[in-house]
Amino acid sequence: MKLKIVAFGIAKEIMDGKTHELELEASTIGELKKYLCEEYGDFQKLNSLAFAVNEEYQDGTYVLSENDEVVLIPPVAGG
Amino acid sequence: MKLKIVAFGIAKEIMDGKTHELELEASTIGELKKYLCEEYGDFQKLNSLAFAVNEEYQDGTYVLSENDEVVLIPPVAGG
Amino acid sequence: MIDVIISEETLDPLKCAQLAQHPATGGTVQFIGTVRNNTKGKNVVRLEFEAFKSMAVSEMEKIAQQVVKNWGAYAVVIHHRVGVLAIEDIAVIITVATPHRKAAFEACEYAIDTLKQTVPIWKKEIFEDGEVWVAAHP
Amino acid sequence: MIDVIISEETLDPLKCAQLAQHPATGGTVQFIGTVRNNTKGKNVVRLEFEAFKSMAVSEMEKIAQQVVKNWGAYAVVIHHRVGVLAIEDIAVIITVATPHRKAAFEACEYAIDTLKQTVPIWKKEIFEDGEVWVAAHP
Repeated sequence: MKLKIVAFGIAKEIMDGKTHELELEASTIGELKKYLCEEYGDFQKLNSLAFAVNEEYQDGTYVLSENDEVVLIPPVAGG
Repeated sequence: MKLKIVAFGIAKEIMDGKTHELELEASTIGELKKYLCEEYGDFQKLNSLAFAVNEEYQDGTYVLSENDEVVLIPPVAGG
Repeated sequence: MIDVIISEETLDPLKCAQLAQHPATGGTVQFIGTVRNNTKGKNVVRLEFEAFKSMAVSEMEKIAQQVVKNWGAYAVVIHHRVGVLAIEDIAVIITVATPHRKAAFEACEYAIDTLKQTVPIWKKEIFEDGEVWVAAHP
Repeated sequence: MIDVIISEETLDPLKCAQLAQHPATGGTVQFIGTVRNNTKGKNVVRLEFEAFKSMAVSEMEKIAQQVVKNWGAYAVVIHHRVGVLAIEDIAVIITVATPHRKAAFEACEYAIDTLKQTVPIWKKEIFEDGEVWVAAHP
């Protein structure tokens, strides 16, 4: 499946760039997270790593569709 | 004893004027309060009536001195 | 830093925030009290505030000192207006800056609650058909 | 009234207070978050804020709607800044106007606490000898 990944904050640094195109077998966000944590070990050191699709948080059970844009949300720190 | 009375807020209206000179037997604020409540019955209808001397609240036991300036403080409502 | 005034001029939240500014502050909380257009459903036309000015300033300073002592505030700014105020005019601004924000919320609420109990300021509400000294009667 | 923005310009407490103005308001509480000069005793040189803007605005609107629903607020104004900020610059202003003041304190504290947990905004602290993404690591 082809996915577009958008990374903010420290995730952008870990992946060395803001946007990425991925071609992988993942069908849920849980699987995508597993893949990213294996590929980029620094994700495992974070306090948390959340995901958003269509500007809404989605948990690990969310089923991805071809060409989804998935946003990586490392620990937020507004205010 | 001669006292100067300064009245604010509704106390000013009850006594029909801001400043008054009193000549009376009172030696404490408690006695002064009793005198005022007898002389001006509307004071008894208030939620409270406090007194200040030298810009500090004083309770009924405070002993007055000749020429003291006593400030009448009806219920406050700042803010 | 403590800054306490009673003023006949319009109060300014930005000015209060700037006065309370401190480089180590993590949170500043500002209470802004404005004139409401009604009391128990009755239309208010305007308000008149009167203060025993010297004692009011002294009581406001006591509150500010308590806030510094009990919540470690870097800055407490209390500006109270007197005179004739229209609906929506600002009557009071209390600004508290502390190292962490939770303390600023607590301290600012304490300050306005205490101000309403102890500071010799009186408020007359003028309605279309009369006027009332606020809180005077049961 | 809900007004939520993410801005690269200087934030203004007076403007936020004016936006939140409502004739029936008895209390307006404003939280002002500024850039601290230190973190755990280490000097901060500046901060850089980054936002996932569209979703951040949407999450801030959710918070504002909860405040209207749960505390009956007349107005909720949330302005957050992004970009490079110096010490003492204002990063966020949350202004809540309610019929009575106790609700405004509670609601404003809820709003800033929740903003810090849910809104996709990131903050990098730049020290003299390095930089850190705030809250990223245990």
